[in-house]
Amino acid sequence: MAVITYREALNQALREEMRRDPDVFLVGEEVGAYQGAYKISQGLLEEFGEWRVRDVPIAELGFTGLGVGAAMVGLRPVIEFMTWSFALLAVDGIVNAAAKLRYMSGGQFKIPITFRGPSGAANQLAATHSQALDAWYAHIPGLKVVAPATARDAKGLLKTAIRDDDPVVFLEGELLYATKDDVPEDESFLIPLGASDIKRSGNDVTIVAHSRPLHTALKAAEILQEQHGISAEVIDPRTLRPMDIDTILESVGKTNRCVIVEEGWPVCGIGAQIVDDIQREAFDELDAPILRVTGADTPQPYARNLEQIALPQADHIITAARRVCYQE
Amino acid sequence: MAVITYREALNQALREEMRRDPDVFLVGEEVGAYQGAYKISQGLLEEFGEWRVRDVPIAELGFTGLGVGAAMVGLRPVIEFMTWSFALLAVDGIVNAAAKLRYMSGGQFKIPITFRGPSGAANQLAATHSQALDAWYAHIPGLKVVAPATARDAKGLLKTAIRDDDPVVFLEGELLYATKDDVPEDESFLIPLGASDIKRSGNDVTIVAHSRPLHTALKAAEILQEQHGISAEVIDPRTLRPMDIDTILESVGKTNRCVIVEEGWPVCGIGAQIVDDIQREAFDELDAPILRVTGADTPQPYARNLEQIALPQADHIITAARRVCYQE
Amino acid sequence: MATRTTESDELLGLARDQLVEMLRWMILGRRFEEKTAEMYQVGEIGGFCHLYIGQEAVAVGAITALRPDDYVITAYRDHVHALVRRMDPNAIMAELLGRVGGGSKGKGGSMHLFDRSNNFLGGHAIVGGHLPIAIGVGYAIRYRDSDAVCVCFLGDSVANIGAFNESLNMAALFRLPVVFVIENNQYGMGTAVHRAAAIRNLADRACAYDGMQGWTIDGMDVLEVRKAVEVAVERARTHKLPSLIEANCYRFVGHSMSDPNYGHYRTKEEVRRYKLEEDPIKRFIETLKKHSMIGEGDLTRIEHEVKAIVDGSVESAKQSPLPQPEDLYSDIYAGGYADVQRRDPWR
Amino acid sequence: MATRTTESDELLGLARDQLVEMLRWMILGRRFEEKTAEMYQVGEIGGFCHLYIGQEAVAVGAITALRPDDYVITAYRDHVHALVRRMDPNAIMAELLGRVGGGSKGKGGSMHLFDRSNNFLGGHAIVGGHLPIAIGVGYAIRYRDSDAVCVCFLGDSVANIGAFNESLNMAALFRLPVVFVIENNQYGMGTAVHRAAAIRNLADRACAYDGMQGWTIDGMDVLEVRKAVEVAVERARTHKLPSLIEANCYRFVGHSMSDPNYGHYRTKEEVRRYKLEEDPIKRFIETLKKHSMIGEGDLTRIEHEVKAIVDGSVESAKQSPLPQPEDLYSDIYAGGYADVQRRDPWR
Ligand SMILES: Cc1ncc(C[n+]2csc(CCOP(=O)(O)OP(=O)(O)O)c2C)c(N)n1
Ligand SMILES: Cc1ncc(C[n+]2csc(CCOP(=O)(O)OP(=O)(O)O)c2C)c(N)n1
Ligand SMILES: [Mg+2]
Ligand SMILES: [Mg+2]
Repeated sequence: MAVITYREALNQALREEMRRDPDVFLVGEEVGAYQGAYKISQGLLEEFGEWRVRDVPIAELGFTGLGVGAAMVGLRPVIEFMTWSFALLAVDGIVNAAAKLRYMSGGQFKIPITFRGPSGAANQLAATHSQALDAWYAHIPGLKVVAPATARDAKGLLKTAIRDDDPVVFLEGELLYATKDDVPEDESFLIPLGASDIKRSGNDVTIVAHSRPLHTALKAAEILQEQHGISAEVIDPRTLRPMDIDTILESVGKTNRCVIVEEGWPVCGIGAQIVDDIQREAFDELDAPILRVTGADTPQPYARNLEQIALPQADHIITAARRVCYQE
Repeated sequence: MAVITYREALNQALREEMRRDPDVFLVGEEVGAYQGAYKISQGLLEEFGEWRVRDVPIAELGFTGLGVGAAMVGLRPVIEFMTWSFALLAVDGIVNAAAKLRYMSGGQFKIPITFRGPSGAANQLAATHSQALDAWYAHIPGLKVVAPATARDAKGLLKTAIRDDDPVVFLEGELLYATKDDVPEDESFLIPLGASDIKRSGNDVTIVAHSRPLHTALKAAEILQEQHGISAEVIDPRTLRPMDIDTILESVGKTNRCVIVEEGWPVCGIGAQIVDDIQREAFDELDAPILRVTGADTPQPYARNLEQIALPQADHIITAARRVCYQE
Repeated sequence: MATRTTESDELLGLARDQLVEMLRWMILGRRFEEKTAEMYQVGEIGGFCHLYIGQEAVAVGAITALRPDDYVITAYRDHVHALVRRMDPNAIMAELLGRVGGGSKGKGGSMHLFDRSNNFLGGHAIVGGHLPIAIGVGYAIRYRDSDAVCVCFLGDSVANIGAFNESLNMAALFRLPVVFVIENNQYGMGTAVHRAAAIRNLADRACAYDGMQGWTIDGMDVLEVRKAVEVAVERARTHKLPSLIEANCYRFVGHSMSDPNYGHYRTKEEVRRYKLEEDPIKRFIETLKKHSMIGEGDLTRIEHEVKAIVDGSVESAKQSPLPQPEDLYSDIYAGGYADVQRRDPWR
Repeated sequence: MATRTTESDELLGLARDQLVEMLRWMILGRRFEEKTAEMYQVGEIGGFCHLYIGQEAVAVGAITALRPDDYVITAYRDHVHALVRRMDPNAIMAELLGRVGGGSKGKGGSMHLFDRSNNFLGGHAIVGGHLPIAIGVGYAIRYRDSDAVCVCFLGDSVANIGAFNESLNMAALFRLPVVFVIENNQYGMGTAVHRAAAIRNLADRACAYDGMQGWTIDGMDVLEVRKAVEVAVERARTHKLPSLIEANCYRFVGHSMSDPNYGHYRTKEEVRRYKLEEDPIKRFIETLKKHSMIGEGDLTRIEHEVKAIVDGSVESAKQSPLPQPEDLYSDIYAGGYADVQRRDPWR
């Protein structure tokens, strides 16, 4: 174990998988000579050369398809989007090609590709550059969707994603890159897709949160405990598709209350699906409506003060948790 | 009133609005000389000329932006996608430009644009051509989303959408074009956005369905009444964003049970949001979990028999309705 | 045609066998499509179904110039490309009929044919969507230091879409062994080429990419196609340089089975004239006869053989069972899809 | 620079006032950006902030060639375009500081400046995203039979993206009065132009569109830019023909405030040389002096005026209040957004 950043964890995951499997290669804007816009690919060009660490023109649709084509003939591309907002130009390649080719070919072609890059808001990047479209990708059969919140999870999940034979949408937190965590150095360290992680145990309310809001939820949980006597269990689904709903159900079976947090927009968000799953499978367990804390239902504003309130805050979560506990 | 097809209703709406307002114009592949891939624009080129009925190259991103630019300087474009599946190439223009420009400019620019075209599965068009991405667009603040199920609603809502000062995503049912209905000939006939319509009254269970599945739901409701003694109220939200949830809540307040039907995929679908809204606002009214009947969670298969079972069927709805009524 | 520049009086040094083989592919393609139309009309085939009748010289001229380890990728008008690339005709017909014996087990349909064993990479239904995929294949070829090439067929309308620029630029930039073959059949659906593309010859768009060479050829002349593709393939195989070939051709039928043969966008007379004067099969037969490479007997034999294959494919396809309901959920994920029943108990 | 073809010894027949005005815009642009950098460094400005230092000749040469009823649209490196298009400097600075006095009430930020009253259409942060919008503006101009034009600035990297092909093709096809000005500052972020574009001169991509004319000019020479844009504007205004001008220039600073001035992708020496030899402001001053159009007194006066404007903008911006929480939900929909509180009671 070593304490490293989320950024370093991703770099390690890439390096280890590229060393292990000569078919793994990285494609993206500025991933090579520039060492990555966010330095995730630091040092990789030097170690693996330009065919395995490929700088491409700004052509998201084109290099997404480049990856899909290479995957069709047996390689394992990792496609870096400088941010997921730019992947809006490439959704045809992700949704109509990558996600469907196995099915449309009756299983002849597997598409072992990983699409990754920073997602969500960063510091005042405003509307075009700040969006967490987790729910969009989770909506699509044929894709798997992963969104780690810690360095440890980032490493273990990225390695698994790269080895996975299906297209994986890997959503990194732009504001998590510098966060630190204990991460196994062992190269065989993997975290399976589709496994939730209980990040904090508790009895009174279940809080579900992934990516950066997980940390906000953990902070809220502490305050809930200290100031309001509410013991919150915090669960990180980590994989949004397929989602390990069982761990959440089990927790709700114990707490009978649930708050779901996400950075994305509310309407048809990740939380909406979790609500649906819980009420369907644990209707009688619920002692209160499930409440959701989401990103504000608005394009992301630039101004710092507005941006802050547009994102899920610990306060919001505390209010919601107290409400489901009928403290308010 | 005259009985006309959904196709004719859309054609009337376009024609009336183009006559009424010289700033309204239509852009799309084959909308002019060819009279529309689905003949929605029949006769319009002849009446309005090529600047107002513009055939464009196959360049979805480009002509979407063309519409946005024209809207920025005061025109009212209607953009036809040959099908909404092709709009995957244009989501950047819809989501990052159309939906956000008002906000990013602090209200300086309004974007009165209507994006329309057939959505959902038709007859065996298979995976790339059959998808109902209603939930994707409903997810986006800045967009309005409309999905009429009848000729009457199609006309009244398209006219309102064209007059609306915000970008509207208008999802037509490819398999509804030939369906008929009584439609007002009055040119002032409008249906407001954001108003649900109770298509059938009932007391035992609320069924929410939009677009083509509405008709499946109505059929199911009849069978439920006749064969199972269950009186179903069928509500068509018609507008998916903003959604008139009050009408649904009122109904659920009466029936205490709800089934939601949609053609799109289940995960983070329209129904998931409705579930969230109902359980949050009417938690104590519910006597059973809300159940959802959706398109199968798979790329759309080509084979006719598979395609059929992949779409919501009356059987599915009946089973779900009986289950929430504890008949099964 | 306006673009017919050279009369192909030379046979490119091909042996008689090879020439007859090419003719056989063209006739097989023609008859297969005619049968497909029939099957569509009786409702055995559904969905969008785009026939290749009239364009056979392009696929045949190009694909016969390739090695088995080369790759072929195309759009939705793909039946004949698949055939010539040696996909089993029975598997194609079964796919069209939505049967488990289909190449995609009936899940792909007409627009989404694939044959992995013959490096036939589809069958792509989004206009321009397969160009980025083609350069990915070219990338993989170079990644592996192979000397294979990838031939990517595209419709004329694709020259106007975004992916065209992104793909051709990267192909030239990374020196990828990709041959882009525009099948300029004069129309994108109901739109004449020049109502969509602001350029006289589409191949001239190669000018925008250093290293890319473009040329416009008579795509109704199978030997001219073959010759051009051989040159382009050599550029790709040896020099790792991409090419853009525009093969001018014509479809004798409607855009798809649901479109009329002519209408607002082209006259009956125009179609008639092309069929009469430009039919690539007729033209090739004439050339072959002129060089005494075939006689009537050969033609009868070919038609006979081809009919057996085509009829056999229908026969075989009809024997193939329909997919089972549980097939709906297979082939989505590598490890299967365990979770689905939970959210979807109705099916 | 390699592309400096003609020494602009002619002043294009411009009056002294006009020339001094152009210089004034350039200096205002430079000083405004320097102040912006300062404000960023002290944390008053956030987000991505792309400075225009070194490229002033392009915006000034092009925009001063326009009429007030023409339109201007550009990418995220937009402060100086906005300024020259007469957007209020106070409104720009307030926007950068995220204040309600900003052009977008603090909601847009550096990358999303807009000024409707001056036909300044933004400020677009998705690479290539504004090209389709520009042709829509051109379309509207022709729709209304106006003789306005739309000038669309774009970065060098945009020549490789899909929207470029779609937009230029439609501009040529529909004969839209749009002038595309590539600001080729030699790098797209950390990527030298020729590592991304498979073509020597980007303007040569005009060859792919009949009716489009392309030329490459010295974008560090404000008069050469002005001359070229005047020609292109005339083509657009009178003949409804689009143009593609590539203005070779150089940014003296990092790609954005979070990037270093030099690094893996360019040397300190290179930056130094450009600053020393190619500074467009220095070069313009030299030309003006050579023609005795200005003296040191004028320069002092301009610097003085400009400083007042720049300092004033900061002063004014700081007076402007922060947006209120309720502003979060305004300007999303025309009729307001009534429903939101229901799903979002926390804010
Ligand atoms: C992105 C996209 N837009 C629209 C369509 C609908 N469509 C299918 S084929 C076609 C015409 C294509 O013409 P062309 O490229 O010339 O090929 P051809 O059909 O003539 O072989 C259109 C508009 C599509 N499949 N994909
Ligand atoms: C579609 C898209 N991809 C990536 C980015 C991130 N990005 C912003 S600016 C930039 C470089 C653009 O370079 P260029 O077009 O030359 O303009 P310059 O910054 O030099 O003015 C990149 C990669 C983006 N904004 N949009
Ligand atoms: Mg064509
Ligand atoms: Mg640049």
